[in-house]
Amino acid sequence: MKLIAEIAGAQHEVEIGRDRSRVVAQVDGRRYEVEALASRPGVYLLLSEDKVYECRVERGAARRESLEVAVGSHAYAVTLTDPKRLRGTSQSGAHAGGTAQIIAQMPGKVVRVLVEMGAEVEAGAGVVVVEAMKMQNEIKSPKAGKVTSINVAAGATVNAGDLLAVIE
Amino acid sequence: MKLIAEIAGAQHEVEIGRDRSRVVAQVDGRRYEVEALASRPGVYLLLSEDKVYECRVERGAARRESLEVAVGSHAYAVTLTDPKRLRGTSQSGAHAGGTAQIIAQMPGKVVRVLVEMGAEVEAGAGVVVVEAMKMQNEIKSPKAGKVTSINVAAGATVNAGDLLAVIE
Amino acid sequence: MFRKILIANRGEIAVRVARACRDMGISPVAVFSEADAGALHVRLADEAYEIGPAPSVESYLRIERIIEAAERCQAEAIHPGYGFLAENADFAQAVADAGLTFIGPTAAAMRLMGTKTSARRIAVESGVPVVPGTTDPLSSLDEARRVAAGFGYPVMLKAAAGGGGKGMRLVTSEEELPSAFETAQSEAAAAFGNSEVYIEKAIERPRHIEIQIFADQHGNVVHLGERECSIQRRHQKVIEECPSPINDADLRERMGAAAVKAARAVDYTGAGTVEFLVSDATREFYFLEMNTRLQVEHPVTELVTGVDLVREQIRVAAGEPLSFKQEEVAWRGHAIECRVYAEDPENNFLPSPGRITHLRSPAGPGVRDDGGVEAGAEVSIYYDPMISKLAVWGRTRGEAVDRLRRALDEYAVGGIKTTLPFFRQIVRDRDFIEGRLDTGFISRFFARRDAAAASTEVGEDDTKRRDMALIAAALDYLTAQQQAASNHQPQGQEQSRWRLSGRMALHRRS
Amino acid sequence: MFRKILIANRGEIAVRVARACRDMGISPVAVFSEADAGALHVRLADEAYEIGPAPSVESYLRIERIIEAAERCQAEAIHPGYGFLAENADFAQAVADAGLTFIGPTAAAMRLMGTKTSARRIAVESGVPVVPGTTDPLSSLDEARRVAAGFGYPVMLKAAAGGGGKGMRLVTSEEELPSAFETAQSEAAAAFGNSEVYIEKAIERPRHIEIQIFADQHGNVVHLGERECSIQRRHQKVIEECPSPINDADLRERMGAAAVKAARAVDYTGAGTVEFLVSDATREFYFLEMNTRLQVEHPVTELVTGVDLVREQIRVAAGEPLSFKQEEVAWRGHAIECRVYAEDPENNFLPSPGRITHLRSPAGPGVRDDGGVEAGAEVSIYYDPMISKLAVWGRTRGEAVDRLRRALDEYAVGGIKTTLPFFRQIVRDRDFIEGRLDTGFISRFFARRDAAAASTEVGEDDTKRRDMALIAAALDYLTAQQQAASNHQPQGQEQSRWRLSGRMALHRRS
Repeated sequence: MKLIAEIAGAQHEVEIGRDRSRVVAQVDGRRYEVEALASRPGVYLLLSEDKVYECRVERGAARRESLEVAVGSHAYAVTLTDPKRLRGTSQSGAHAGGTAQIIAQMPGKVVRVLVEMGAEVEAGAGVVVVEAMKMQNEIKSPKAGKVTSINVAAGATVNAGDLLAVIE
Repeated sequence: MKLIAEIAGAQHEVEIGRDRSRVVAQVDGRRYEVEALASRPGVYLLLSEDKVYECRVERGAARRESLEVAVGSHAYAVTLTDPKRLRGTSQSGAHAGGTAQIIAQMPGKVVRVLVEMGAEVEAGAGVVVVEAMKMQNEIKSPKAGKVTSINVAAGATVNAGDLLAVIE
Repeated sequence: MFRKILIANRGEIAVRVARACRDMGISPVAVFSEADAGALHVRLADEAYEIGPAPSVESYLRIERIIEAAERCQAEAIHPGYGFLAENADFAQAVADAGLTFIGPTAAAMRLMGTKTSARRIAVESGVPVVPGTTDPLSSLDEARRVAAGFGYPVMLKAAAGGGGKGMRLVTSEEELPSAFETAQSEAAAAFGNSEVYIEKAIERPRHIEIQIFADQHGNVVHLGERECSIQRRHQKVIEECPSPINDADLRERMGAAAVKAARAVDYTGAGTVEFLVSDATREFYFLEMNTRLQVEHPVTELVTGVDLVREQIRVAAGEPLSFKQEEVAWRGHAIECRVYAEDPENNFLPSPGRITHLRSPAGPGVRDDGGVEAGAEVSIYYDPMISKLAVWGRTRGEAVDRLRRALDEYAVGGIKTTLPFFRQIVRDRDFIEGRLDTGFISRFFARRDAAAASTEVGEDDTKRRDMALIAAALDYLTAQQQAASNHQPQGQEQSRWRLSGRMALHRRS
Repeated sequence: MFRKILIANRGEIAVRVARACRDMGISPVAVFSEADAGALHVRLADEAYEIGPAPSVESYLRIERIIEAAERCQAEAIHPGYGFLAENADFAQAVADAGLTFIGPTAAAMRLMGTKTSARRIAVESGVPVVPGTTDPLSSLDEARRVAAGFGYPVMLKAAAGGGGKGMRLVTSEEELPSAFETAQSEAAAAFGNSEVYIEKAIERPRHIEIQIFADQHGNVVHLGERECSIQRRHQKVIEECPSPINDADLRERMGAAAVKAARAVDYTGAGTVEFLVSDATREFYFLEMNTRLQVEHPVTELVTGVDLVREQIRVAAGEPLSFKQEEVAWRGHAIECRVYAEDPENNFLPSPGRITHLRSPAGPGVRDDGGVEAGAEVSIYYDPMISKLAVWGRTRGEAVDRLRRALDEYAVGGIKTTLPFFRQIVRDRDFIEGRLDTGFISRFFARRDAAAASTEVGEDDTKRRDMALIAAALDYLTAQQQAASNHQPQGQEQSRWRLSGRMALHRRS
């Protein structure tokens, strides 16, 4: 089976075959023979050339194609695409085509909206302040541009993934 | 739903109804309204009149109808019978009808057989010595009687539930 | 001694107090909001009372519901933990009025130390040095501007009713003052229901060092030495240690004496903490405030002095004298605590609520993990995102750091983001290892880290580790695929393992 | 210092040693049998080598496979843990011959102390008191009978190569001697590959107290005080504490000096333990044997002295001097350890192998749990059934007992039987609480318990708790039934919880 994995913006080709606990894989042409044990859901103990890698695979809450893989105390955000079946994520989120969508990353309450419709903002300027878990978090604009949409008002309750504002 | 539960040799009638987390139960006529939460497989958090009971239900390895229920630091061996569906265990094991079946309670190796065919043994007399986990365990006769069958020899490997000998 | 204590809190501190109750043969009673029905602090209690919906104003902050529960179960005393109602004098008074024992100081002592302006006045009166600034809440932005101009920038804006760094703002220039003043007031109002703010001279490169004190009802007041809490993020402590890396017996003695003086001034009883700023250069110290409750970071003092502070709180509340004298307090070795938060350190420490799918707590020599959650638990958006306090002890600070590094590497939490990766970097930071701490540590640490990241090359080990991550991800996908294809077909042992895994994975997706 | 250490062991001690390696920045390497491929000690290592099938003679006892693995991964040293090859002088020699460092004493010292008869001779020669008995293995039953008659019954039969109580038999009369002699020889042969047995006068109501010693390669030999290990079942320690409840500084000094003398007599290096029998009445002590390795119960000494014994072992093996002097060793508070075994206390402590379906390890102040397993792990029939060591510390013995009781109540292990219920009874036993210990404690405890059980009435609380157990069992059944009926139908959140539970249950049944 061949998969495309994206990690930190770079694409990698992963080819994998399994016969019980024996796994043969190629990652960008690097060949690995791995002894793999899955004793618990999502936890894979890999032994490759006697080195131990305990890997925990978690599915992301927001986007389903994105996985979080922890190896020991290191963590990787991985997006998998199966050329045969899955449709890759078309970068639906953040800054597609010069437009920045300001998205709520967790549930909370809007405390203040810091910009007005049509205003010009700098990259890094605060757009909305959301309070959750007793902390006020200022959500900043990833780019300089003009506020073309404000979708929430102070006092509103928002969920993770809600569109708060758009900067173009 | 009505069930018969056996615990430490005594039978109890358990009637139970559930509506989401609300459970109404009668045990031998004692009525309980219980708030039940099953956050993990086999772990039931029961709140009855504000008292907290964290119960863990385990299925026994040897006999499937027998459950081990731990409540806090107390443990109960429970055998459930559903009059409508399950068939109760007919006391297949130990001393049915004056006959004592000496059963291996765990896997191991027979070190010595201490009795001979036809011998008379006292209650509590050693019958077979089985070694497991580096310990030699002498399996004793639960009753006085005559050895009518010896099913293993020294050196044999036995599994849990294997019949080792019969005393009548 | 009490037979039953109601614990008016949740999370790790409720668990901590329940453990002390168990040690003393006292039955612990929990209260819980609708969001906490299956929480660990409920599971470890003998009785549990639901006190309202998830938001804390509707549950953990409802004084009458809590006292009602205590009366219903016939508890003799209430332990408030920290946070929520722990520093609410009205609560302490209401508990006393109901004929129950409040495990903490008197409402009067709490009121005197409860606002920073009043506490500061008491400190000045009893001869404890304070930081230059106002002792009364600011009436307006104009007043703020005027006072700040008096001793010059940087200045610090602080919520009068605050604590834990909430409602604190550093202002480095007059231009920043208007927006900071507004934000500080609004955060103070949101967090404490009191928008009063005051202003102080900001001391540059100060160390935050606090003294644990303890007083009984028989006039005995002792101190248990200091905790250094200079490592703060957004003015909130994240790493605390005992002793301070300064480890100066003379300074400890002088600060301890000052703290005891402040406590005596308000006829304090129970556990309390007097916070100071200490100038790293001159070793001068300034009274900041007094926390009239158990601190989050109390375990480091416990590990080094051997005294169980919660047990001592309960003893003292029951009228017993302190179980030790000042001259019997001895400090042995070094302890460090990390507050593990459900926050994403790679994303500006944004809270990361969600279900904990996997949990491996560290253990072994010198490691104490005070957790408030178990695998399967939901970290809710309604409460403080701290999921555990990891504390370590070592014979020396070096050994403590070694054990902390090991424990952090061993710690695994799945399903949510935590501050563990952030701590793993800190324990490898040269300044941290050498104990060069002040309240500016974190921002300098971030600068160092970013500089280091830019110059680090990717090694062979890193590539291989990353490749293993990709292989694990692919295996997980493959497993789910095969599971979908061969659902319900008879399978052997090894395959059924994979099958279970796949099934759970699908389940999680749904 | 070493860069890489191979750990020639499994279970909790392999985990313990790996943690010490991590603390020191040393890379830990695991070895494992086929049965242990997914074990915790493998997961916590950097590298892992399979060394053979499950039976230990084919894996953990195979010297050449272990040395081969060490050479392959370029480890500089091997830590043997306890058990398996830890007291095998041939192994120590083979490690040295391969140019690697054996973390333990020299093969010569191990040989001298390795058989009890030789150790006893050395003790006698160096003026350490011993129990009357033979110093040579018995050649026949007749000789046994003759020697026993010399000092009278009761006598003790002991395996010359034994340890941990294996191959030990108490014989109270001459009639019992023939069968006991045969069994002792056969157990000795099975356990140690050496059927030699010797005989000693049995001291009545003796306390088993041992001294931890430590020696470096520079001639420094110190002791770290005593551990009382009188609570034994089948001559195997189950509860150990430091200090002994006797807590007599003078006795500690005299026993410590004797232990140091014995260690010096064999040019000992590293960690070692000298075991004594102590007469409760006269406080006379008798040398029993010397264990030339780390003891299972080392954590209680660590908790009270603050010294990390495994770290010290590694330092000393690397040639460093001891990190402390005799006069710097201080004992603070009290520590108690319980060995948690996968055994059924209600069924004559029959081993209880199987899968651990649920695991809640205790935590909080004063609690240290050194575990070798995680939830989901399989407790195999091939190895010692100890799954963890629960150790607690308190300022006083009373506080330690309080914390132990709480930790035991908090500890939950599902899927297998453990000795936890047995310990929960012991910590509530009056004699235990008051520290009235000797090696006959357990049998007297059982007698007291049976007597108490006979006279205990069932209270209302007990009935309700039992009813809740029945309700939980019924709920579990109901859940499984409903799951079977409504498989694969779309369901809401609450139901899907139940569904998952049911599905897992069915899975477990298959």
